[in-house]
Amino acid sequence: MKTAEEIFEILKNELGEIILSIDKDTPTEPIISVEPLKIHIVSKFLRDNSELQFDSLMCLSGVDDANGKKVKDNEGYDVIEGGTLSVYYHLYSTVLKHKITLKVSAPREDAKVESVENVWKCADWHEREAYDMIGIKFLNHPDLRRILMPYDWEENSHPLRKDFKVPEFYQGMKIPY
Amino acid sequence: MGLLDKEFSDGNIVVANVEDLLNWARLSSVWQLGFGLACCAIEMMATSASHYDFDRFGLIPRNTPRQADAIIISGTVTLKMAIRIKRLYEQIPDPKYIISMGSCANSGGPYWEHGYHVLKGVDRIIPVDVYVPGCPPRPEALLEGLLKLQEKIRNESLRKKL
Amino acid sequence: MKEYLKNTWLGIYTILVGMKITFKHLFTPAVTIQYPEVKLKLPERERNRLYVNIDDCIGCDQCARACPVSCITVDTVKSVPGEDLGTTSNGKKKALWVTNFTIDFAKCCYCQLCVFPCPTECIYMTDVFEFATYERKDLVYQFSNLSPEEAEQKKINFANFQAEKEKQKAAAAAVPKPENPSQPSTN
Amino acid sequence: MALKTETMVLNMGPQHPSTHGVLRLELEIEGELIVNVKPHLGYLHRCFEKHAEAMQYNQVIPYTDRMDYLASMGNNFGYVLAVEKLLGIQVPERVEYIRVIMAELQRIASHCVALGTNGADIGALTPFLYLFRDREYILSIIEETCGARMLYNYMWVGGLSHDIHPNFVRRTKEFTSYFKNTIVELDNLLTYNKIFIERTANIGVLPAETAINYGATGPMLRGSGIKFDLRKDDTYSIYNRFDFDIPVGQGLQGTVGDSWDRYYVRVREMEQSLRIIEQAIDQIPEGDVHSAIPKRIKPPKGTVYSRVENPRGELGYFIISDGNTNPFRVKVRAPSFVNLEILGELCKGHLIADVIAILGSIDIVLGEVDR
Repeated sequence: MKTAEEIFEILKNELGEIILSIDKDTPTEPIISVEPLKIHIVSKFLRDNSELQFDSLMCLSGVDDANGKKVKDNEGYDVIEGGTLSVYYHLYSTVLKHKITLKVSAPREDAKVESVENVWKCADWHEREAYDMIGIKFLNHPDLRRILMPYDWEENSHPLRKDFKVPEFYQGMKIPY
Repeated sequence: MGLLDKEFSDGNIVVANVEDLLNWARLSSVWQLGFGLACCAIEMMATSASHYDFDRFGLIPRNTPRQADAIIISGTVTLKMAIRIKRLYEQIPDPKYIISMGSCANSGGPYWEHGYHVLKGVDRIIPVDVYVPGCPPRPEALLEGLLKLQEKIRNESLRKKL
Repeated sequence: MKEYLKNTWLGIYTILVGMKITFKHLFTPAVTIQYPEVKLKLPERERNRLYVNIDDCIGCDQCARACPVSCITVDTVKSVPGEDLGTTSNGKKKALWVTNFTIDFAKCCYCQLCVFPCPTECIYMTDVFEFATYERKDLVYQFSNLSPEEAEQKKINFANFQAEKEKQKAAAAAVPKPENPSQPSTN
Repeated sequence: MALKTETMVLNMGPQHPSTHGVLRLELEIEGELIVNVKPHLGYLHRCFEKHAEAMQYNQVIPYTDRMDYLASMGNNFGYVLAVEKLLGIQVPERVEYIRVIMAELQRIASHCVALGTNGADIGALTPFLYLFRDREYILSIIEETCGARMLYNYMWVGGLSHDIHPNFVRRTKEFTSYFKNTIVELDNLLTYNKIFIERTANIGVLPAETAINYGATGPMLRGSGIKFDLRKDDTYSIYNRFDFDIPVGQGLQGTVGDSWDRYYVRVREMEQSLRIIEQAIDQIPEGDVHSAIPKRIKPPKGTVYSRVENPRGELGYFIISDGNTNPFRVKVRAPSFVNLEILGELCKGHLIADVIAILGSIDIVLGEVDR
């Protein structure tokens, strides 16, 4: 059983630059920020280190931070430019019973995050969902397709982005009420 | 049935319109295509189970559309599913009846406003005969919808579907 | 071979055990409710079709704002002085004509969130659940007791009153005042 | 023996009598043996997360009902706990007790459907009818209190929508004593039925290692012999006050972690739920269930991940608040979504008919898988 600060110290000592910071201001659990393209190294370390043993990934959530600039596109709709998309990893150790939250942020225009599918198998569908809903590309994912939306849904249209625009028609069916 | 009591008064001959007879046969054995979509499907299961038992009305779930007369659209129709529902509907031989069960099937229900993946009412793809309101409708409400459908079939004429 | 026979015997035996249970249930009273003839008594907190007692409605729009589905539409027109709308049963003074109070039961999710904020308790859930229809538009219920013509009349009344007020204001503004000579009233 | 034939692709669902909703499976088969299973989801994707962003905190609750529609109470419970954690509210004792009782009643009702349909898929229709009869009993108890049969919107942030009905305690007691009989009946009728055992024992064996790596939770994980229950291991609400066991799969009829074990764990879990209810029902303290409900829910900036043990496993809510009245992002970690992922692994090498048995024992609710 370790607190988030202790885990952060261990990670910082072992992995150095990859671990960016720890955010202790959140009302519940602290969040450790990690370099997006190195997350698989961190996860493997967290799983295999005998002091940590994070053997289960509780949840993986993609989030549109919507912290960019709001601009009008040529049709007059608000779109967000710049800013980041984030992925939160909630880990739990069934052996040592401690939790930790990791966060990676990638630029909105070209969000690429390394996949952790080969560390925790359950990340597979979670990552597909994050790709489908937010549009984060997971590098080295074996099968990165849409999962909830139809396969032939518009390219680059990711519903949970804050600037998502509902298309008028899908296969001849009117979508808006 | 109302149809037979009148005609039995003298003699053992039942006189009936072909129309009435056909309608009577149709309404007493509305075989439904057994498939559930969402929350309402559980209420549909509850209706078919011991407490409400819709077999009493001749409503028997069939597993293939080719043997069915009716579909109960029990739940949210999403865009992905709408294509399948249309296909299932087309496989049902005529005459076919649709009961739209619950708010979601009626008009998208709670999802009508922000549901980017929800079809706002199943009547956008297939014609609906009876709308059963409720979210989900009580089993009794579904049975009432079924009785309404039977009423509709009873008044049908051979020339055109009402 | 022995295993096979044993399994067969076990299969038959366990089925017989099950049969015994189902046989016992032959003599328990049936639970089926013979629906159209027998109707279950519903508990008093039953949440089914909403009802609006429009006489008590003050047109405050609280229910429409509480609704997660936005299936309630309330349109109101302010009354003009001289019109008496009466009071609600708990003594609140009414000041708005409710020209339109529709609930779309094809969208409603029967969550009861609209019932709690109502200050006059005029919107509540009833135990009526049998209202299946042949047409979807029949599921949109109008609770306002004003006919469309009356509602139109109220709107015109209010517009007239507003115009009258404008005129008076303009007239008041037109009278030159030494301190504040030209301040046209904008509303 | 060395004859290699082409594999065949068989489509199952979305309209299929025993897929538990609108799941589509693409089965790659070699003769009768499954080579590969490819699930296709999204046929019930109802945009919950988008809705949650557009609603106020208390308006999200009716939508949480509609995710796992067999266990609405559990869904409400998880959501309100998460928001309360974010707000830092302490709810009254009475509310805690009623919530626990409701969640446990719901767990029994949910398992009734799970077990009933599991049996019905394999061909035993009678237990389905009996279990639905008893589920109606629970629903009528809950309906008396909160007015709805399935989708309750009962638990609110900081309290409950209604106080319990005066009859509630009496009827719940009646139910607990009555339902024990049903469990015995179910055991005789289905659990130890030789045919049922033949269909489920040694089918779809899930080893403990794989289960954890895949993130399986709930009866799925416990069926594999791991004693892990959030009510005990990461306790929330007032579950630490009650005395109950965590049933695990022991491989009584086959290997540990097979379909029968998962079924068996559910049956035994119903007994434990009854135990919790029996302990809690007598201790409900007096009090007001509305006193802690905030007038306006406006949590501070921050994130929260809160999880509860739903009938299907760990239901987690990840809520990001940006200090507004609407949540900024709500992500649901649905147990069925994660549990279903293992299906491909479990089905490999089994017969086509076993897919149904395995799917029934995973007990998915598509509303939750697709949200």
